[in-house]
Amino acid sequence: MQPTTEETQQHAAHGAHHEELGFWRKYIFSTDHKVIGIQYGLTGLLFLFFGFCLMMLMRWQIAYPGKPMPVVGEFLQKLLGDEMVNKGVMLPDLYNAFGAMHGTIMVFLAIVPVAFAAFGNFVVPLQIGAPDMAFPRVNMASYQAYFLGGVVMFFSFFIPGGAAKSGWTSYSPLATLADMGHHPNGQTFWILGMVLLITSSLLGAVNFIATIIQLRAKGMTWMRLPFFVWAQFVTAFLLLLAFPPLEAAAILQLMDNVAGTSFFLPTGLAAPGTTTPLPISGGGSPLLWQHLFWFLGHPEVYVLILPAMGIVCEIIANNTRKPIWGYKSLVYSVLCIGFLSFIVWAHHMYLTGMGTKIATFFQTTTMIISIPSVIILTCFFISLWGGSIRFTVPMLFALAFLPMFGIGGLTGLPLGFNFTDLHLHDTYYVIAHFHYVVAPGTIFGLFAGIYYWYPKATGRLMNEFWGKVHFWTSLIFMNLIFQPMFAQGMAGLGRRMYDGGVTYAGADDPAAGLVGVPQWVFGMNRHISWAAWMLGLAQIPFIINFFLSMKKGQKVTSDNPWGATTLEWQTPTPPPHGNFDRPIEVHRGPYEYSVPGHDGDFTPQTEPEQR
Amino acid sequence: MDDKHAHDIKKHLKVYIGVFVALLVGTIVTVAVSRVNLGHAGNISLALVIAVLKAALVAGFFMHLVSEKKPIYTILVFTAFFFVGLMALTIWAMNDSPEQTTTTGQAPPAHAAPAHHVP
Amino acid sequence: MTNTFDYWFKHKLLDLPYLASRHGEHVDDLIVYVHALMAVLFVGWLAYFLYAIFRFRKSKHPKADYVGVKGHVSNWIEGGVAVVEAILLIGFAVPLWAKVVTKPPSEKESTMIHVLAKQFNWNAHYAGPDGIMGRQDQALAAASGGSDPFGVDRANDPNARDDVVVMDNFVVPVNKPVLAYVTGLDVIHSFAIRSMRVCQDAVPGLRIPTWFTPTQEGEYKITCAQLCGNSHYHMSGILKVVSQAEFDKWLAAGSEKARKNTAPKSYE
Amino acid sequence: MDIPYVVQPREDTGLFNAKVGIWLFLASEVMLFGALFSSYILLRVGSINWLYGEAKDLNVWLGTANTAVLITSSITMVMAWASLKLNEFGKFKAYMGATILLGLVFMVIKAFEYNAKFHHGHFPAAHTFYAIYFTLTGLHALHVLGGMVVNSFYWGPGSKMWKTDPVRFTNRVEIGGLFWHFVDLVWIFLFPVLYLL
Ligand code: HEA
Ligand code: HEA
Ligand code: CUA
Ligand SMILES: [Cu+2]
Repeated sequence: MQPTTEETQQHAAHGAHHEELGFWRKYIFSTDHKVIGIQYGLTGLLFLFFGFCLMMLMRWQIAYPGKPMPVVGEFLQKLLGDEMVNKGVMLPDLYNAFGAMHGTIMVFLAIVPVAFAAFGNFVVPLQIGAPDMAFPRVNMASYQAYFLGGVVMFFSFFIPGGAAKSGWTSYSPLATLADMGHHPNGQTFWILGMVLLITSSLLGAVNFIATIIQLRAKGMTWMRLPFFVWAQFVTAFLLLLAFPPLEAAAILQLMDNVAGTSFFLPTGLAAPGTTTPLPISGGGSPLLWQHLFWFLGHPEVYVLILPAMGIVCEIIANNTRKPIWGYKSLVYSVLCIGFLSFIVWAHHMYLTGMGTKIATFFQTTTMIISIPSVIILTCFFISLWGGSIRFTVPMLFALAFLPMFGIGGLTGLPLGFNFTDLHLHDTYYVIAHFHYVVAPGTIFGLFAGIYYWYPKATGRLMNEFWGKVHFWTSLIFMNLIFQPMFAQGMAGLGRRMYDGGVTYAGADDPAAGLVGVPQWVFGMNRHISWAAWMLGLAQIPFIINFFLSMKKGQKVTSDNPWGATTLEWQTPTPPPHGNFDRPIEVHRGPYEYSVPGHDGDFTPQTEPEQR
Repeated sequence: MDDKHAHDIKKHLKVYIGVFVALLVGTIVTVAVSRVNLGHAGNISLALVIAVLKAALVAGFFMHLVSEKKPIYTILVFTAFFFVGLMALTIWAMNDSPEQTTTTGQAPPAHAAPAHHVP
Repeated sequence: MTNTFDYWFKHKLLDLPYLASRHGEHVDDLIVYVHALMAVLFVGWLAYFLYAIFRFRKSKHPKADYVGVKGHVSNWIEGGVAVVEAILLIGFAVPLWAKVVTKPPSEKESTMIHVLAKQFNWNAHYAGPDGIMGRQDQALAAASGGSDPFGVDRANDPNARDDVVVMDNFVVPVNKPVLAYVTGLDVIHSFAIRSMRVCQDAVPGLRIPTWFTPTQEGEYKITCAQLCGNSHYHMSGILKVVSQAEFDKWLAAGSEKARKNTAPKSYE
Repeated sequence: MDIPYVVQPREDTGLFNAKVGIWLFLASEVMLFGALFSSYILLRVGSINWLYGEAKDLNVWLGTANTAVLITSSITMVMAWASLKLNEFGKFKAYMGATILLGLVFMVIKAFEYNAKFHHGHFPAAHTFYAIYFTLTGLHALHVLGGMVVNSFYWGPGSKMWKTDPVRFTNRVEIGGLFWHFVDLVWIFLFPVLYLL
């Protein structure tokens, strides 16, 4: 980019800019989008691991209800107190706290930060040829708000009464009544943490959108943007416009919790477990919370998936060595998903008492929104045809993403029809549905991205063999965990069951006794739990590989080790502050692989037209 | 700053004063009509209409929306759409329940509840 | 219903639980249709996918083809998915919902009960042999100290005297619609009987009808499908489906007992 | 490379970065207050004992006065920006100072109103109307406070930039102004909805 006079002037004014920065400015209070991206990534991965650890403990209680937790039982009892753990046995309150925090942490502290903030920060400015984000200091503030939110959430485990325990959905009135003995309680912390996380996401979203609108390099027109950038662009809009209503709801719930208002508490509400009405003014509506929550909640699930789709798209193009099929359909589909995702939310509320008209509206939009997802997947599939496919580690994860997301997405359909949701609502079928999209779906997308961009960030490759071990074991165990849950859910096993559902156990036939959840379901609980712990083991090669490769990994010999076309590979490795060491001009679309008549099998976006 | 620009701004200043006066008048009118009984719906609609007009003046002139660039319009159009969607669909959903759905609970007198948070 | 293909598909392949209600048939059918659509799509795509990555692996196909697939097969597939979804939606889900969920039968032709969910049990209020629901009063419920969460006004309302209130053990007659008005007292619960294919959130402040027609005598678990506190997992009840004669007998006995217990006590 | 379009607009969009940023932020604010307004409508429509007129015990005159104060502060704000455009830094200082003072007046009046409510036992917990009233006006007051902090910065230490980079400084004031006007705009709805209806 030719510096304009204006820019040269600024340059002079901010001469200090290029001096060596100390450790703190460089790594902790950095305003460089790449450093912030990496901060987000590492913090988010730690939370991902933490969220998984909570779940591994819960899976123990589900598989072996009432048995002391091995190894950590005693320790947790000391750490969290006797109301939470008794003789090494997880108590119901702790189970619910872990469940709520698993959901919250996974969604808001792990996947959004890694998929949106980390990859977005690191990759988007590079891919559009920008020197940094539009507002570097806002960017830093966004990370700091996230970090604080994480701290608040984390410490809520250790306050009297423990962390929030009303599900990640925090439905009122339960969220207000669950822990009335303590003030402030875990739910108060949850709300404050959420307000910080929402603030962080809003700042991030403003920054991403402004950057993509304003800082595209010369020649980088909208239809030349890599699909990943499009995905992040739409994601940012979802966060920008869907999060504020949850913030509003959080403020109202905070008032209910600390100021005694009744926004979500109806008249005549009884104190928990009694028939005595609470001394509140009443007049609130529990369903209002659900509307505001799901107005965010549904766009949020696309926040979880779109960045992963973007990553997968980049990697498929790169590893099939051919252009992505139907680039335009992809762009229109992702815009369509973004738009529609704001008007489907009440499909999470079919059973709260919905009339035919409104339910028809929401199931129609729900069905319509599945079509662009089908189109996106179809484009990816067709892109494989005629390629020259390299099975690198990132590609393996990207390929596996497709059928895994397929399973998750397809099982959204029976939930989307209200009449079948009647049977499936709040069963493990729902759990299986969305874990297929977020775990072997999004997490695989993230793994793919990590293996793919690692050399750009560190200048070294991750070990291929251990990458493959990581891939195959993860693939197998993910499926062993979540596939059986469909069967369990279909058979009627409810979610959020402290005892794994055994209270509801029964015969399969009235002739054989009380009819309930059939016995085989509980055997499956144990198999699933073992698979989950094995999945934990399967991450060890990844974690070691991840850290060891920083020092010991094979050095890349080129700035563009994968032979890729997009701009992030046109920078020095790792990219310096300011990113590009020469002016960037874009001449072509993002996926010009194996162009007939060109040398080599890829043509970078910066390459001028040949004549 | 070139002269033409300065001239433009000077013209704007007059507009700002005009808008300011209109806003003050609007405020007085709002208060005044709220004293007149136009029926419940009438009062509410009129007050909201005036509020929307006032808001349009602020947004249009003080915030220069009348002469803003296209990307801003695009963003705001979507925002307005989603806002309306949130409001309308929520209200619709709350009013469309299975037949024979009723509300429960008795209303306490307006000031029955104690002021402090009992739980 | 054993041994048919239908049975095998629903209960062996899809693991649907025992079915004991009339409309449940439709629920199960629709579940089958949707899963058939999903299976066709999934198997089709998976086969294509495996074939494609096998055929176009680098060692076999070293030079990628810039253009790839021409033509519009994909449009047909996408259009097809949309059409099938539309059929399932317009042909099944919407009309069935309208008929089965939002249009309950009249109170006369059904066994009408009020269901009240509270931490952590299920309560039902029956009209008693006179068939008329007695008045409920929350103040009485509060005064009862928990023994009668409905606050049935037996002292003042003559229709209430024969009313029956039960906890966790519901009894209904077979082959007659059960109309349940579901509400919650403290937090949101969800009234779910999986074998009956019903599930209705019990929302405090709202009384929402749900209904089903049991077709098989027997006992069925009532479960709570919405997280409602630390003993959510333990909030279970039993729905006993019996013959009409047995039900009448049970109701009469319960009614008699209720009269006796409450006769001397007055709420004034 | 430095970040482009910090000061001058980008050719194809016609906007400088912060302009895009602030409007995006305001869009999210629209959704925030929009959700609160929706909640208000729902709760009010569903209520069987809403408070009307006298029963609300709000002082309409103070509310009206505060509306006038905010409107006035809006015009002084836009005048402050226009003064910079006209290269009249002294006038800018005066107008900006007035804006901040008017913000202060607004807050003081609000404080009096709150105090009177508490005095009469109208706490948020007393009735959903008060819950709404305190939540909405409280959140709005926080916004006023935020705007005052920013404006004070532009009036005080931040105005040094006028010497080094006048265009950028003018842009900043414009951005601050957009926020300030938005806060005014919210009040234009809050006032009739809470005080009059
Ligand atoms: C990333 C997250 C994500 C995604 C993408 C989706 C996608 C979809 N979801 Fe899901 N959903 C969740 C996350 C997600 N969901 C979560 C977290 C919950 C539970 C929240 C809670 O209660 O705690 C939930 C719950 C949920 C419910 C509520 C269930 C209930 O509580 O009773 C419903 C109901 O309509 C639903 C529907 C859908 C639909 C129709 C889609 C559609 O968009 C799906 C469209 C996709 C397809 C149709 C697949 C297309 C692919 C192919 C056709 C190719 C196949 C390929 C191969 C076989 C190789 N979801
Ligand atoms: C994005 C969201 C997300 C993700 C990724 C996951 C991942 C997983 N979830 Fe989660 N889950 C939810 C969101 C998510 N979950 C939500 C919202 C709920 C509902 C909560 C509620 O009821 O309110 C839920 C509920 C839920 C339940 C139901 C509990 C109940 O109803 O009682 C179960 C049960 O098995 C479960 C299991 C798992 C498992 C085994 C994984 C595994 O897939 C986890 C895989 C994780 C890893 C493999 C870790 C990888 C990490 C690393 C490798 C770290 C590397 C670190 C460095 C390099 C520094 N989850
Ligand atoms: Cu009651 Cu769950
Ligand atoms: Cu959804």
